[in-house]
Amino acid sequence: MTMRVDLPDETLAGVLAKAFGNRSFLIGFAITLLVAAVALLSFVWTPYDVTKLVIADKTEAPSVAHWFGTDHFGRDILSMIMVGARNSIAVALVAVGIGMGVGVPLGAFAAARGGIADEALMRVNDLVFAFPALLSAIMITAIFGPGAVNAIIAIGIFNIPVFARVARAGALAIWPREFILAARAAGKGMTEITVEHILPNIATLLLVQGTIQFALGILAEAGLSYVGLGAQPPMPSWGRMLFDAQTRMVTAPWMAIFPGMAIVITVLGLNLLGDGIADILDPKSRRQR
Amino acid sequence: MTAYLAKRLIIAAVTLVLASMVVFAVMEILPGDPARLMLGFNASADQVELLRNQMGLNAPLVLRYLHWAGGLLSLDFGRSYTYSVPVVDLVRERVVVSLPLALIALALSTVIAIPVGVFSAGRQGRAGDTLAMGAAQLGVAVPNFWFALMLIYLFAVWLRLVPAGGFPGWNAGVWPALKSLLLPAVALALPQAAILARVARSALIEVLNEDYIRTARAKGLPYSAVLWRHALRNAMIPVLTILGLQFAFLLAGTIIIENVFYLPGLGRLVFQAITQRDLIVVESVVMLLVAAVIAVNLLVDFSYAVVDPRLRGRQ
Amino acid sequence: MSLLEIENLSLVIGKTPILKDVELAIAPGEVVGLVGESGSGKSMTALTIMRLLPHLARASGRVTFDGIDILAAREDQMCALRGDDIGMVFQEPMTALNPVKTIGEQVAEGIRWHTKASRAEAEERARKMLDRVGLPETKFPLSRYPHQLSGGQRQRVVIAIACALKPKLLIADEPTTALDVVLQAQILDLLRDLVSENRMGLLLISHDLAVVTEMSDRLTILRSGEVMEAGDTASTLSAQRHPYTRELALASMHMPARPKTHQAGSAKPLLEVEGVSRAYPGRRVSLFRPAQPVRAVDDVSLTVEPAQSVALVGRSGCGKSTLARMILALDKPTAGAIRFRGETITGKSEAALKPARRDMQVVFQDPYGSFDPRQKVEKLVAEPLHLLEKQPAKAERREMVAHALDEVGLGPRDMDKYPHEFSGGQRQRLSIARAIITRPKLVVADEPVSALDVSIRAQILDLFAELNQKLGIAYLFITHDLTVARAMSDEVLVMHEGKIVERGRTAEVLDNPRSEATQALVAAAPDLHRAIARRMQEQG
Amino acid sequence: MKLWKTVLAAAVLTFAAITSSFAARTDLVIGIPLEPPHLDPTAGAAAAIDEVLYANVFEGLTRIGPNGEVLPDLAESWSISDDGKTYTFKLHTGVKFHDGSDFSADDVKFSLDRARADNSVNAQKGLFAQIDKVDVVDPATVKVTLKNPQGSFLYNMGWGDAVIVSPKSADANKEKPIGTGPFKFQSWAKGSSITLVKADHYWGAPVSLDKVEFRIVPDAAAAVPALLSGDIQAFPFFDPDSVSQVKGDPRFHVVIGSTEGETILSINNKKPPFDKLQVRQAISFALDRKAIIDGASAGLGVPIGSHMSPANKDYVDLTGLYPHNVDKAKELLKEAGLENGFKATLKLPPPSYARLGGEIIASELRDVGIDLEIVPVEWAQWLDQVFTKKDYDLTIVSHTEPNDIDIYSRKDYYFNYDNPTFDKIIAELNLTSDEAKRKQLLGEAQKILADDAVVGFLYELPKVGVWDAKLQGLWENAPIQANDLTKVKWTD
Repeated sequence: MTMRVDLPDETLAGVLAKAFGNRSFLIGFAITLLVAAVALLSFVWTPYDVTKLVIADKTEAPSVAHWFGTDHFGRDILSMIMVGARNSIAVALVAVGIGMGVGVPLGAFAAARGGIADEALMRVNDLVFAFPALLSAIMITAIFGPGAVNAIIAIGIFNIPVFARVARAGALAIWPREFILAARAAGKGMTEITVEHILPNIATLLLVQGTIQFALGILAEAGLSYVGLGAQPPMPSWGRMLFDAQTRMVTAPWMAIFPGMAIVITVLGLNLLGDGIADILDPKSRRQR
Repeated sequence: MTAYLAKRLIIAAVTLVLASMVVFAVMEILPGDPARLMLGFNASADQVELLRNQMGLNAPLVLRYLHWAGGLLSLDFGRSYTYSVPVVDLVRERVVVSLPLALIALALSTVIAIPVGVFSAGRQGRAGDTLAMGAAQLGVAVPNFWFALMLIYLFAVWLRLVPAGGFPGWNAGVWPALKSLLLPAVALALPQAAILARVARSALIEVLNEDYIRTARAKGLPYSAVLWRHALRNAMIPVLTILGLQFAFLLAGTIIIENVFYLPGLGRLVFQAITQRDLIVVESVVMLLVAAVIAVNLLVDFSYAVVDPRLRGRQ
Repeated sequence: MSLLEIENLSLVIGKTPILKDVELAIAPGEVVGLVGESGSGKSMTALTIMRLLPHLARASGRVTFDGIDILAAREDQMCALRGDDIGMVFQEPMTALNPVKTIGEQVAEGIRWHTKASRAEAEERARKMLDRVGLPETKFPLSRYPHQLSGGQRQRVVIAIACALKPKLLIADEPTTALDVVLQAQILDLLRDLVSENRMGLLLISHDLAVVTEMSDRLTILRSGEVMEAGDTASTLSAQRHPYTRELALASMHMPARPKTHQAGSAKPLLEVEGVSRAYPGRRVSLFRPAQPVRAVDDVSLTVEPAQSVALVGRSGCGKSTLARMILALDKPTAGAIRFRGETITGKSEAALKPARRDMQVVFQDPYGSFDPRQKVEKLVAEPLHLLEKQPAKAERREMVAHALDEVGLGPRDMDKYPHEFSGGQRQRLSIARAIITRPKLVVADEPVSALDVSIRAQILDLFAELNQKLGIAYLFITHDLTVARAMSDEVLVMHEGKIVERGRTAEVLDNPRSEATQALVAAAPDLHRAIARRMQEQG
Repeated sequence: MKLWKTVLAAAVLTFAAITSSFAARTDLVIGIPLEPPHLDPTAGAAAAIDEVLYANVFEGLTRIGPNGEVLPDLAESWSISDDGKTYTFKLHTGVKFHDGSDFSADDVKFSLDRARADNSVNAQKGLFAQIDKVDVVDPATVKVTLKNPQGSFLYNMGWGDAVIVSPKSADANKEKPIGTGPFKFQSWAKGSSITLVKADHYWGAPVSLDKVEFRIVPDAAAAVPALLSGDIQAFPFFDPDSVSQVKGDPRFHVVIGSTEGETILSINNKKPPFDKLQVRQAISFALDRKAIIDGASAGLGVPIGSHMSPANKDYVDLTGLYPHNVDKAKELLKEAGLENGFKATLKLPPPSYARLGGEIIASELRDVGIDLEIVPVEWAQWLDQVFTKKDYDLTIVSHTEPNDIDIYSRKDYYFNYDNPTFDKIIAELNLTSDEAKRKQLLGEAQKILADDAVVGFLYELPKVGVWDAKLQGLWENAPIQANDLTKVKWTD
């Protein structure tokens, strides 16, 4: 499969105008902003203290005092979701950072060098892709012990080949372009061309993939936390909240419904944002999942 | 054709060997002494040492790898530390749950996704498309385990239509067995179907913009005939790629889903084995899953060649 | 009575007007040419007749085909017309065929659809049709896939599909633009024969005045969606009543002024290419036999002297561009040596190449692909300054860029724009500005005008000529277009299948070609003068 | 919503009709939380083995009853010599193993000798330590001679580890257990379920169930829906935390019983700063047992103040020693020179009492300045790191063995507790058979542990059983971990 990279013919004003006309982008942007704002707000204010257990108030249904009800330790679910957003964002963001930080240089290097370096990278990629990511994440956390940091590493490792592949495919599509030949004729070396021409031109591609991996990271973190291998108490996390909720579905379904909705909405927002960015900047680039 | 297939085959084999080394190395650094686990806490150091020798745990690393890898090739996976039965027997019992589950889920997601993708691509930008793709966006965002929980409470607890979990075994009859795989398969399939539908749609839209679609239209074929006869097959390549990736995803998904539905499948076996430090089971099952992923990817590569004559080379 | 009659056709896509009051008529058996530069609405006119317009397009006016009101017809009526009564041939043969279906299937499909013939019958007809378009079954069985055919062969398949049911009207939209001149001549011959055999009407759409003149009885000239002039081909072009017609005709035959011609052997060679070859690993046919390498360039030697303009011509795939890349040290020869100003440049490191690169720059074909869309003009044009020993300061650099822009006819304010804000011709000027900013001795130009419309092409050729005259820059001009070679070069090199087959003074070689390859090229090359003359003659 | 449900349910009524049967039930699916590693109760300590096989497939000379009493089993009766050293067992006749072979005194001798042999893999060899010799008097009579009189001998013979096996099948019992009980083993789908069916020729009172499936459901989350949907009809050991999900549902019978499980916050007594008495006492003051029981055990469970079940006749109530008192705890920490608090880890094994209790305890200790990092571990890791290597600060675990206060005197036990005074009391206790004296010694032992705040004593683990209201005869308490199905039947 070849990747087509269409280079945009747009000014900033034009991009903004398109952005405001793009429904996916607007909704996605609004949701993402909301989640980020809630996460930031939770640093300074939450309706209740989430570290304080009030056993006497446990599993109370949603009410005026507790909009989303309380959990099995009497903590306010809304407050937990707010603080949990922090965890989800942090884990996914750092994991994307790891994936981009390592994967993009690798992919760009392989595309620039070609030959054995490229072949080796592709084989390592094949190898990593042969391991179902979640299975490996479970193994990694089982080796190093559960916890947010290890979850980040486990998720981040699997982002590396994704970004390496996208960067490589994108770069390979740019390298034969005439402006690269012109740059080479102007005596620019591999590194200079990669930094000056390749990376800026695959930035959109990476941005779009970044939002996808961000969303997948949130899902993966939730999955790991759900099997007890993600963030550990007292740090609230959405997956963990679902884990706690699953044994109480009959008497306290709100414990499962609200954190689940938080995940769905956040992931939805990020995916819409990614779709929107792709539509606005790179209408024909094929998105890979 | 042969050159293409041979290259894919060699790559798959190399990947498999590398993967086996990785699995073996990882198992080596996992904490927990299987001999001590088998004997329990009251056992003396001597007893543990004796068992370690019996189990061959004291042999040099390379020898142990070769012995293990050789065993894998002859379907001799060793004996489970916790169950003390041959791993191959355990695996055989589990495969008949996991494989049908993954296949049903894959079939379900394909059967849902392709028509939705075609429907949407044919109505690009119209209300039906927006609605279908909105639903797909939602489907992509739903964590499958949460979806599974909701399904259980809706269909098993509330409506009591299907079992909440467990697997009666194929001996109990095909229908009861299938029935207990139904909810897990749906839980696995729907989020995947959402992804696949999106891919199918965008692949189709891309293909529909190709020149040869115009050629076909200029022949006098109506739009629907062009869509099914010309566009779909060309759009199959990205769809196949995603299907291949999804198989790996479904396999991993079974780990959580089998736990939610307490199905005695490979996913749960490996999860339990990880927690029980039953290394021999872990490495065997992980290898098996990895081999399955590699095999499926190889199959996808081969099917590219079936779909796309360009890969078959000059005849 | 006309077969096709277009009256007052206007077309709007979204809010953009595309066509305005277009009038056109084709009688049975008549060949009508539709000429115009890019964006003039030629293709949209064709798609309107086929009713294959994009979703947002709205057409008004009247299009009558064989008594049927096309714009008002139901979709199923249109399906019955398309492929049966109206056939269409497209520009891009490489992508016009479905890659996953055999050519037999694709030709037979339309036959089966319209005639309800059995599979065997349809295949039999497809076989005959393919045979007719020059793809006999013995060499090209029905089971071939498109990727197993060359571009010219594919275009024949497309023609077979379009003509399989002997339509009353054939629409050919730039059917030969993607092909080289020799193939173009063959395809045009085929079309001409098919049309006369079956008494089809043909609407031939082209940007090339010479092609249209050679082929069509009448022509219609379109500009920005409006008909400029229409009428009998010979009289329209000889009279050139409309100024736009004259402009087009002049541009097509434009020869830039080059008062100072170069005298061969007057100086030490600037560039020497000696026995250079480039082989690529071939496709493995069998697992057990090593692949035969493909020699794209085969033992080529040439020299370019200072201020000399040399044209390198040849059919597509003859190895011209590969040779250019090796000269530019962007690709390594597998054998032979390239010397620039007496120094060998093959196998040198990037650092060691710097001085040579400074004196040797490049202009590419595609004015859209040769600029990084993320950078501003200042940075783009200044890129080769990187090669200077001493890096200029920012102000100095702006100065140099401004000067270079001035030389190519652009203003200093253009420095802060992005490439997409320029038209194709302006971009090619930018490309030239970039090439001359280091004051090189040699510029390698790889098909620098073949993507441009004729009027723009004339201006760019003038610019090239002027710089050669003014700055004494030597050119290696790579082109498939003999008109360009004739206009631009002192000497011409003819390349065929990786080898140089002929070399000499441009006029001498092109007027009296000696090698078979050159003769074929010259014979196939469309020539407006010649075509008009022939038309006049035919009509007496 | 209601209507919608009715419509949906009605639409599929046909399915329900096909799949459900209205015949009187003789089958039962029991949920068990852990899968047995194998099926030989004489070769493993895992409680899960007994939960499936004890009293159902295997029988011993004696057996333990629903309330912890010793009952005759394969031994019809017995007599004890005056010196208390010789036990003569009169065996039932006409007993057959499931493989068809006859049961006789030879099998008893074989089983006991096998269990106490040097190469024995019996997990509880201590049960047989006092046996001097076993003699077959006649096919229906066995004489066991002890080295020293042992008050608990008959009780010991009732343990699952002391069941009688046949020499012919003993070695294969791990995979295919052959016993003399009312049920015989049918199949084991690893990781999924173990199925027993009614034995053909049972010597004792006939059982009413034909087929019993033990389904392994490790997840409490899966247990609730399985119960609610009727897939599994009984969970004799139900997760207390989930009991609220089924409580009040008339379809189910919820039984809260007692266990021998002292749930404690174990402390590594040798690891600073836990080697300081004030620190351990501060922890004890910081604990709010009521909150812990409410939060981790659905309010079920009796608080304890030392290592003894409140149901035990020798129990001393010491719960008043360390009332919940944050100020006192902080004061003690200050005395220990840790007024700024400190950091430590809390390793938590999988059961919900530990995972949930751990979160609550971490929160409570945070209130007095002790910052705990929660480290969830699987059983295997817990056994390896905590129990064997003693690499831990704090952990939560329930010690379910009965009468196990002596663990605090064991050298190298994972508490790292070393108190010669306590050791002396335990040594004396082992040689004492006088009830009053024993009571006094046990009381002292409990007091010492409480005073030393060796561990944080939390509560006695409740035994929560949930089963179909139409099911009768399951044990309400858990004197030992077993699911005795001999009296179980369906009523209508």
